[in-house]
Amino acid sequence: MAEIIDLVLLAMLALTALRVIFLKDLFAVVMLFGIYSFLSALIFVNLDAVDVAFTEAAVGAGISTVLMLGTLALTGRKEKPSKHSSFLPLVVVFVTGAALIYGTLDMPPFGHPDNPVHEHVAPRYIEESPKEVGLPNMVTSVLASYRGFDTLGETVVVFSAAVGVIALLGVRRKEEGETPESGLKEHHVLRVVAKLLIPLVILFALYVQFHGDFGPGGGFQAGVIAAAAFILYALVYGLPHSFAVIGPRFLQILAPIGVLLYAGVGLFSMYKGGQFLDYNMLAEDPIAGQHYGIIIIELGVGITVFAVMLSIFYAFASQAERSNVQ
Amino acid sequence: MVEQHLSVLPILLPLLAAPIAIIIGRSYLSWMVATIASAGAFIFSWQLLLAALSEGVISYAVGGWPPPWGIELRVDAANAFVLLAVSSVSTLVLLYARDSIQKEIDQSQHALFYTAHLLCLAGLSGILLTGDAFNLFVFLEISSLATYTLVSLASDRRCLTAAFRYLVMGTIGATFILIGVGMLYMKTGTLNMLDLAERIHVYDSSRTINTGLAFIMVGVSIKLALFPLHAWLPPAYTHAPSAVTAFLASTATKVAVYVMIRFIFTIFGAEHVFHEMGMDIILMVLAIVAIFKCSYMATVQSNVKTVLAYSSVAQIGYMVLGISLVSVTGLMAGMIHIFNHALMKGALFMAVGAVFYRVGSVDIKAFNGLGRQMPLTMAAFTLAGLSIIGVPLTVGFISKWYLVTAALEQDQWVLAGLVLLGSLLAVVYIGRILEAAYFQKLPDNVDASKIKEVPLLMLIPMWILVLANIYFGIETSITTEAAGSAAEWLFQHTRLPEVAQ
Amino acid sequence: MLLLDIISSILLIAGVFFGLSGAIGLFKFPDFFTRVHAASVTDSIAAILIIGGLLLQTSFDLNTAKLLFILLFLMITSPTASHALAKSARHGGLLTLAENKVKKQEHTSHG
Amino acid sequence: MNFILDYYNYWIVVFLMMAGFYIVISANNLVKKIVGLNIFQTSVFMLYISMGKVSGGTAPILVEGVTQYSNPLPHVLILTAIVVGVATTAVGLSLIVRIKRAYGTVEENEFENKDDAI
Repeated sequence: MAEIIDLVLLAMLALTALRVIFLKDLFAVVMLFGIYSFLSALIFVNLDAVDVAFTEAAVGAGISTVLMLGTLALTGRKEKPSKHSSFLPLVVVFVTGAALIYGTLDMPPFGHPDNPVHEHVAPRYIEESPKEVGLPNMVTSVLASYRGFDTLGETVVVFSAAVGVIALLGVRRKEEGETPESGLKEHHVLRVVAKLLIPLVILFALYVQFHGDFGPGGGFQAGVIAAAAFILYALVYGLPHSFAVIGPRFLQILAPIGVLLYAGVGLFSMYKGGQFLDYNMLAEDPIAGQHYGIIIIELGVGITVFAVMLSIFYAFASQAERSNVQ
Repeated sequence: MVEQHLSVLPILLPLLAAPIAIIIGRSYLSWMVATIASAGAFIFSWQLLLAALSEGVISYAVGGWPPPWGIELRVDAANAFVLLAVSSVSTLVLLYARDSIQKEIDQSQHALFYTAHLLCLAGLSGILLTGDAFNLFVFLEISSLATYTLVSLASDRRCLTAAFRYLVMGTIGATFILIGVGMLYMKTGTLNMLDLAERIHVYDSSRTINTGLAFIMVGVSIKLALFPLHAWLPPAYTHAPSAVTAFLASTATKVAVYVMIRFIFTIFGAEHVFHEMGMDIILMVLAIVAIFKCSYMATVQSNVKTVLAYSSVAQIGYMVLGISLVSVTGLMAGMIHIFNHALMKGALFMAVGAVFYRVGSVDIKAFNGLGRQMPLTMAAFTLAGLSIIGVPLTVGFISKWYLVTAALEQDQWVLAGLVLLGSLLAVVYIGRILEAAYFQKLPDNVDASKIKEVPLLMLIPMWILVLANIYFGIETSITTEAAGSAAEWLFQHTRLPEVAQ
Repeated sequence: MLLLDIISSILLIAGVFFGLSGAIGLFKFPDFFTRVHAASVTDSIAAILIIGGLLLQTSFDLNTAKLLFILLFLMITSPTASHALAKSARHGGLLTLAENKVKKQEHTSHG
Repeated sequence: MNFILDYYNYWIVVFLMMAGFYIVISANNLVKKIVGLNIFQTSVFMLYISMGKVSGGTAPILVEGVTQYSNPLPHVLILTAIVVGVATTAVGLSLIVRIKRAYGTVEENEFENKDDAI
C-alpha cells in the first residue's frame, strides 16, 4: 500500500516538474513549485520522515513560495521567450542523469531492513538514544545532541542568509518619507479572521517548540510558524503596524542572540570540563544535562529562525512598498 | 583548557565574533571585534599546526559523542597547514579592509561586511577541520553564503550578476557534493571520513561508490574553479570589493583544493581514484589546459583584477597538476603552492585595491605612471608579480621548483617544460601592468598631487605579505617541512597505486 | 466496529467525490467567479466529510481532538480565503458572467 | 520485476533531479533558475529520505511495542539541508530584486548585453 501511494505521489511530482519546464507564466511556475513542495512533504510522511515533512511544508511550500511571489511582484510575471539553444543543457542533463542511473544499479534495494545504512551507525541512535539522551523523538536526539555541531552550523547558515538579505535589500529607514497605507483595509473579514487566528498560530508555534522532544517539531519549525503568524499580520494590517510590534532593528539584534545562545551552551559545557556542546556536563545527572542542553539550543534555533525569517520577509515587503510609491 | 580545545577554537572564535559584530553595528567597533577574533584564530591555528606536527593526528569529539556517532574534528598536518594560511591572510585582509572599504562599501554596511567576513572565515575553518563528510557540506554552505554576500557588497552593479552566477554555480556544486556524500553513505552507513575510508574498500568496484566519487569530484571542481568549470570566478573576483577579492582569491579556492585532496587521499584512497578510475590523467589534462588557456586569457584582459582572476584559475591548475602527479613531491608541491599562492595573490590584490583607493579604477590604463606616484604600492605589486612568475628568491620559485622536480622524478620532461612555459605567459601578463606603471606617463587630466601613497594601515598588511613572499622564498625550511610532512602523512594513510612506488 | 468502518468509508468516499467534482469544476467552469465557487463550496463539504470519516477511524483519543481542531480551522480559513479571493477580484474590476453579458448587450444596442 | 520494485523509487527521483537541474541550466529567467534550483535540491532530499526508509518500519519516535523504526540519520541530515536550501533561496531572490533594480530586467541574455563581457 505504501508503495502505491509513493508511486502515485512520485508520478504527480514528475508531472509538476515537467510542467514547470515548459510554462512561461512565472506566477504559475511558483505556484507549481509550492505544489511540488507539498507533494514531496507527503512523500516524506509516507517514508516515515515526519519531521522533514513538517519542515518542507513550512519552508518549501510556505516561506520559499512567499519569497518567490514577493520577488515576482517586483520583477514581473512573464518569462520572455529565449533564443537560447537548449541543446547543450540537454546533453549535460542526459550525461548527469545517465551517470546517476548507472550509480543506482548497485544501490541497496529500496526499503530493505538490512541495508548498510541501517546497520553501522544508525542502530545506536535507535536503540540507545532513548536511554542516553532520554528523548522519545530520535530525530531530535540526533539533531540536537549527537550531531549538534551540524545544527549549530545550520543555525549559522540561517543567520548568514539574514546578513546577506539585509546587506542586499537593506531595512527601510524611517526618514524615507511617507509610506502609503498598506495592508488590506477593505477586507474586513480577513482582518477579523486574522485577529482570531494569529494568537492561536503563535500558541501552536510554542507547542511545536517545546513538544519537539516528544513528537515531530522543534526550534526550526516553531521559528518558521511564529514568523508566519507575523507575516500574516503584516500582510493584513500593513507593514507599519507590524514594525510597531516587532521592528526590523530589534530582529537584527534577536537573530544573533539565538546563535550566541546556542554557542553559549557549548562554551558553558567547555567551562564545565567537557567537550564543546557536551550536554552531559550541564547537570549532575547526564540525562538531565541532555534535557537542559537540548531545550536551550532548540530555543536558540527557534529565536534565530524566527528573527531571520521575519527580517527576510520585512526586507522583501519593504522593497515592494518602495516600488509601489514610485 | 585551551590546549584541550585547540581544534575547535579556530572555528568557534569567528563564529562567536560574527553575531557580536552585527549586534555592535558600528563600523569601527565591529572591525576591532573582527580583527581580534581573526588574530586569535591565527594564533590558535599556529599552535594547532605545531601540535599536529608533533602529535600526528588530533581528534576532537564534538558533544562528547565518540565518532562515528558524533561529529569529529580531525586535525593533521595537512589541514592545520592550510588553516594557518587562511587565518593569517584573513587577519591581514581585515587590517587592510579598514581603509580599503571606506571607498568601496557604504558606511552603513561596514558591520555587515565584517560579519560576513567572519562567517566566511568560520565556514572555511570548519571545512578544513571537520572529519565528517556531511558537516563539511554545512560549513561549505556557510562560507559560500557569506561569500555571495561579500561579493555583492561592491558598488558596481555588475557585482550583482557576478554574485548571482556564483550563487547558482556554487549551489549546483554543493548539491553535487551532497549527492556524492549520499551515495557513499548509502553504501557504507557512515559519514565520518575515517570510518568511510575504512569501510569503502569493500565496494571498490561498486557503481554507486564510483558515481559518488564522480559527483564529489565535479562538485569540488566547481568550487575550486577547475577548468572548464571556472566561469563564475573571473566576474566574481573582478567586481567584488578589493578586500573581498584579496581574501577570496587567497583562501576560498585553496580550501576547495584541500577538500579535493582530502576526498582523494583520505577517503577514496589514491590507488582507487588514480589507478583504477584513471582520474590522474583527467586532472592532469584539465590542469594543463587551465594553465595555458587562462594564462592566455589573462594576457588579453584590460581590467587588472580580471587579469589576476584568470591568473588565479591558472595557478589552481598548478596545484591540481601537483596532485595529479601522484607522488609525495607532487602533492607537496601542490600543498606548498596553496600556501604560497595565498601569499602572492593576497599581496597582488591588495596592491590593486590600493590603486583603486587612489585612482578609482583598476583598468590597465589607470596604472599609467603609478610607479612614480605610488612607489611603495607598485614595488609591492612588482615583487608579488615576480613571485607569480616564479623568479628565484620568491615563494613562486619554490612552488615551481618542487613541481618541476616532481615531474622530473617521473621522467615527465614535457610536463616540466610546460610548467616553465606557463611561467613565460605570466611574464607577459604581469609585464604589461609593470610596463604601464613604470614606463608610461601619468595621463594629463589627472591631478598628480592627489595620487599619493595609501594609508599605512593598507600598506603594512600588503608589505607583510610581500616580505613573507621573500622570506619564505629564502628560508624554505618551514613551509617545506610542514607541506612535506603533510604530503607524507597523506600518502602514508592512503592506499598507494603501484606506479608511484 | 464494522458499522463504524462502513460509515467511515461512505463518508470518505463522499468526501473524495466532492473534492474531485470541485477539481473538475475548477477546470470546466467558464470564468473566475464560478471557478472560485466550485473550488470553495466543494472544498468545505469535502473537508467535513473526510475529517468526519477519519474521526470514526480513531480510537477517540488525542488524535480525535487534533482532527477536530483541524476541522475547526479549515472551517474558518477556507471560506475566508475564497472570500478574499473573490473580493480582490471584484476590486480589481473583474466582472461576473452575467454582468459581462449585460455590458455586451448595452454595447451592441448602443453601437 | 523485483529489480524494478527495488529501484523504481531511485529512478523517478533521478528523473526529478534532472528536471530541476535542466531548469537551472537552461532557464533564461533568474526567478525560474531559482525555482529549478529548489526542485533540484528537494529531489536530492528525496534520495536521502528514500534510503532511510525501512519497509514496515514507523517514524523514528519511540512508541511502546514497536521495534522496527526507519533510520533517523537521513532525516536529520535533510532537516539541515532544507534550511540551507531556503537560506540560499532567500539570498538568491534578493540578488534578483537588486538586479532588477540595477538593470531593469531579470532575463540573463538581456542584462548580459547591457554590460561588456566580464
